[in-house]
Amino acid sequence: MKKLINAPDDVVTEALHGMAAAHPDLLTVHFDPTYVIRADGVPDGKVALLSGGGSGHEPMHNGFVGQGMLDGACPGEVFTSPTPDQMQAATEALDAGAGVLHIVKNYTGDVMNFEMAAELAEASEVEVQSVVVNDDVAVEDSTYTAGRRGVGGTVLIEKICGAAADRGHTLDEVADLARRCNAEVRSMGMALTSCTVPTAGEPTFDLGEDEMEIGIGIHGEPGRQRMAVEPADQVVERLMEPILSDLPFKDGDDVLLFVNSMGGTPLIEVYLAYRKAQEIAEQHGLRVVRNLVGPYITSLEMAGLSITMLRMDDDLVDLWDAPVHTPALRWGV
Amino acid sequence: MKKLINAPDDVVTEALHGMAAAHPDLLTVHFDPTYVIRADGVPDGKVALLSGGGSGHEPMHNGFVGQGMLDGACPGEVFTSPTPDQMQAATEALDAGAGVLHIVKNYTGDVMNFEMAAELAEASEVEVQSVVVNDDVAVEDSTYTAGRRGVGGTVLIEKICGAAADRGHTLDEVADLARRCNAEVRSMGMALTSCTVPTAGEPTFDLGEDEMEIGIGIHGEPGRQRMAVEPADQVVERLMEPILSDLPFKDGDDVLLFVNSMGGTPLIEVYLAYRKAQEIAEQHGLRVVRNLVGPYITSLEMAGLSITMLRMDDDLVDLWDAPVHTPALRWGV
Amino acid sequence: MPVTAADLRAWIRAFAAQVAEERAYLTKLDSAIGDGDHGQNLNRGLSHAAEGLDNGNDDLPATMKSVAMAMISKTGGASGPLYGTFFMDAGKAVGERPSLDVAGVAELFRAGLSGVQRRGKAEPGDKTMVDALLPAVEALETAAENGEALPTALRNAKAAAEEGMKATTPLQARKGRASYLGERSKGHQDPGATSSYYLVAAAADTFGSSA
Amino acid sequence: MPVTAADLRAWIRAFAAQVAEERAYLTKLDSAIGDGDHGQNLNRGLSHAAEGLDNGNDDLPATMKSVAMAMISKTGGASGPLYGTFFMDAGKAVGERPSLDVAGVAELFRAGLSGVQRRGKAEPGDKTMVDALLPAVEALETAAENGEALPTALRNAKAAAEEGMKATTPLQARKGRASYLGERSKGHQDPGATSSYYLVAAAADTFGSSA
Ligand SMILES: Nc1ncnc2c1ncn2[C@@H]1O[C@H](COP(=O)(O)OP(=O)(O)O)[C@@H](O)[C@H]1O
Ligand SMILES: Nc1ncnc2c1ncn2[C@@H]1O[C@H](COP(=O)(O)OP(=O)(O)O)[C@@H](O)[C@H]1O
Ligand SMILES: [Mg+2]
Ligand SMILES: [Mg+2]
Ligand SMILES: [Mg+2]
Ligand SMILES: [Mg+2]
Repeated sequence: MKKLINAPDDVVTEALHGMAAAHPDLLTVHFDPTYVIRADGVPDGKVALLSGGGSGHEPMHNGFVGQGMLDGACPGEVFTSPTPDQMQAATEALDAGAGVLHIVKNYTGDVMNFEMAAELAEASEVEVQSVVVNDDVAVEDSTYTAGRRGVGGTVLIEKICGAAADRGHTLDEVADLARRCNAEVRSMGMALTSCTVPTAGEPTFDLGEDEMEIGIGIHGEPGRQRMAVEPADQVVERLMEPILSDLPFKDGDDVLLFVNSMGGTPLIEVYLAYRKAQEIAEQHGLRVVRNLVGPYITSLEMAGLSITMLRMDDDLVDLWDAPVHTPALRWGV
Repeated sequence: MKKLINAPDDVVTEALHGMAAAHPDLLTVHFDPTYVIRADGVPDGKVALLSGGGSGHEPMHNGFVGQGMLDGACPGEVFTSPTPDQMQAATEALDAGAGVLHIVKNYTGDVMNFEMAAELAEASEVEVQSVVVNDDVAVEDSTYTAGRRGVGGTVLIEKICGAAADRGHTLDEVADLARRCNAEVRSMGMALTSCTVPTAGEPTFDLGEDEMEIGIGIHGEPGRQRMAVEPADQVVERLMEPILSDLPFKDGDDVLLFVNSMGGTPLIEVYLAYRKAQEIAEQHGLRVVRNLVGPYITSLEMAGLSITMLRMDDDLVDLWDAPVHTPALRWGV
Repeated sequence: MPVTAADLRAWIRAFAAQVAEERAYLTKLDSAIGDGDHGQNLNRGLSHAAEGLDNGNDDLPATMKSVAMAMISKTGGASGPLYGTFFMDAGKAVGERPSLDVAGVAELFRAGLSGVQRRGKAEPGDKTMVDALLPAVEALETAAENGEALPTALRNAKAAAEEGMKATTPLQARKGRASYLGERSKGHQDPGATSSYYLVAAAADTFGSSA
Repeated sequence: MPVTAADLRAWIRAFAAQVAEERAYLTKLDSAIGDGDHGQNLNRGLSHAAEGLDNGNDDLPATMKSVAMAMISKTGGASGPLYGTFFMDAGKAVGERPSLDVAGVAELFRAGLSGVQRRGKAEPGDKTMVDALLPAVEALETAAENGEALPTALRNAKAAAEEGMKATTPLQARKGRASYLGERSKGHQDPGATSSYYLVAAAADTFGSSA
């Protein structure tokens, strides 16, 4: 294992100290229990947005805390859901009288821990709603699985709902918006290499020099298919096809196209893939009205790519364009 | 070699098509000769900033084209200086009557190609000044070398000079500012893994599972020392020490601290390293008044880190804070 | 001899020690069909739980609650809420009794298992910790009905849990992260079923010997 | 027989063919002490240069200029401007002559070398292409003084370039990217000196045989 770390058990804490040091104007990091909240406080009467999940997906979620996106985030250990006490403390710290929306990625651990946190919130009288994001078409959505994972769509939902909360929408409205976006977004990912969890010290899975995994998650979970490496254009086709057909996206739809690096894949390759993804979307009759290109929801140093498409309407475009000021996404401010 | 590419010879062109597709509002990409210029055109009478160099360092330089930073960039093949005809065409396209500043990283190829372009510009009557950036303390600056390489400092100089040009400074003033910044900035990098040039197909150098290279450049050039991997904090000390002592930075100095991923190192590790870098800077009596954390000047998928420190004054802080709107850096807009 | 709060503490310590020892193995199992953190997760939760026992009192439900809270707040992942709920519900079930006989131990495990199922909605055969816990609970209940002594009851439970754990190998996962793999989850032993076997085994080794 | 524009074209084609064949080898040499692109760079420039020769005329300087422009605009890196300047200055030196004798060929190479040195400021012993070119130029000049025939002159030049190329191995680089390595640049043959040897060898193989 080759990483720029000290003790494997200290990775998350030390990285959080780094974030706190780098962005004191944007973030305040609390320890024990660990959570990150915006430094400027939640405006009175604004619905607060809280997300969280295992670490190792940076910049998600801590990097999306700030004005116009998340108000707080609970980082767990690497690839390990945070715990209810973190969520509970963050929820109480964030409530500005209008309630707190929990944005949860659909993983058994995340869902159960947020569920317990919501139970604790009931006792504390903070109004909480939870939205579960499950946009990963690589997983069959059936009773035979834990259901689809929450992946790239989470980033888009956090941005869009952050804007809605900023505009004074109520907790119910923001929660509805999150669910509406979740219904309109689909993702699919692949990996060229595995990642290595620092405390495990070894790659989560082994891939031959000529192999790739299609349909991976963001925790180094193996994917749904292992196969020979293909040229990038074919890989992009493999990711786009199930996305397009699942919703399905229709001729004439407006979309936001998000091509994401899993961490180890450099930007030159992400743009190369974006080129093909947009081409396919356009061939399909879609209009790519907005896009996002880069490492936003990663899996440590894993080399690979995910593609996310969200069907847009004028409202969503307007919310997407609204000002945002976080360590990882910033415009209009 | 595992990469998300098609034919190795098409990597640069296809990635540029991706950039053009993703950022039509910001960039216009010309081919044959290849150059990237801001989509909104250079305001009349504004000094234009042009940089360029081999590709493989994304987002540098194309990702820094837009308002308040570069007006144009000439991308070469991967790790290969672009050619004078590209620079010449871009220079002519950019001149808005106030001349064009060439920002050149100090590599033999870049310097000679930009030199030839400047010779061509003389014939065409566009006023051109060239500034050579050489901030890499890993290289001895002596007649026994090609001189220090231009690395992380380039990003900071492009931002700061872009702001000055935006404020209407003359070509001479902007060139002077660039030279002044260059005199006040120092960088040092290291690698945990090599990168692989697509057309070469094999890693440029081999590093054992327990080895790292200290003092690497951004082209997979081996560094000045190969040694056993150390904990991140020690690695950061190894990078900071020569930076601090070279200028030297003095007790009470204000600085901008830039911790950069070489591409394959994920953000969690970059923040972890930032924590230590800022700690060392502060122990040295420095005040970190601004920072930049993330992958901004990379070396394909190389895992590693570079640290850059620029001594700041109020003017530089003000220019740093000025609005910028490019694919990779954006604020105030 | 019936099971006291001191025995419960010994049980948790033994479970924690076993997980600490097998941490790498549990993580390896989780790397194959999950995300490679089960050993770390449980070890983190249990070492905190074991620490919390040092200032332990002789109150059974309080002991169980302190373990539950440590598991919930320090483990994370799927196993944190599941084991946390196990101990929470187990503690509630044993109520204010000063000690437990075989039937009491069976009740404890049944309540814990019900908690796991309430929280995680897994059925037997879904390739989860339930597949190790359920056979153990059934063995304990049978032993209680038959009036077996505690050591025998727990020996049976341990054997049943081990068998249940091993029987997860050919199963296709239908819950948790391993379910994403579909068919490819077959042929690997479930990490959670493995740690649940350790939980039962630790009870057998501590209550069994103290009895 | 003196060297004509047709011979120059054959020379460039032979040089291009050799570089295409040894592309991976040149890149491997460049990976050791540079950035692993010398083979690609030269191959890109020379294949364009060779293409441009197809609509060639019989004008010596025009031929050289078209090669120079292709090298400058298609090669990139350090070698693009260096070889570009070589051909540019070589073309100027041969002027409007219809063909070249031994002295003319020596002048061509001397002018090219001077261009390389003007552009790159390298001295002999800096571990660059100069180290292969200079001995070749000197061999040609000696041959011209001694009134040797063209094949002999070029054979000598080729042998001298080869020796110069090999002699770069123990040197510490003082110019170009390899100089960053300091002491560690020793023990590797310089890629640019290697391609410059091919340049001389191609002349020997084409002008030599045409003579
Ligand atoms: N719904 C569930 N019900 C019961 N047990 C489950 C459930 N989901 C997962 N598990 C158990 O949790 C184990 C994984 O735990 P762990 O690795 O700590 O969590 P995570 O999957 O969040 O990384 C699995 O091996 C399985 O036995
Ligand atoms: N200043 C110089 N003068 C002469 N030759 C040089 C000089 N700098 C570099 N070279 C030659 O260029 C070669 C490298 O060329 P190439 O790999 O194409 O360019 P780059 O170093 O830009 O990647 C070196 O092996 C060396 O022979
Ligand atoms: Mg986990
Ligand atoms: Mg090069
Ligand atoms: Mg796990
Ligand atoms: Mg090179």
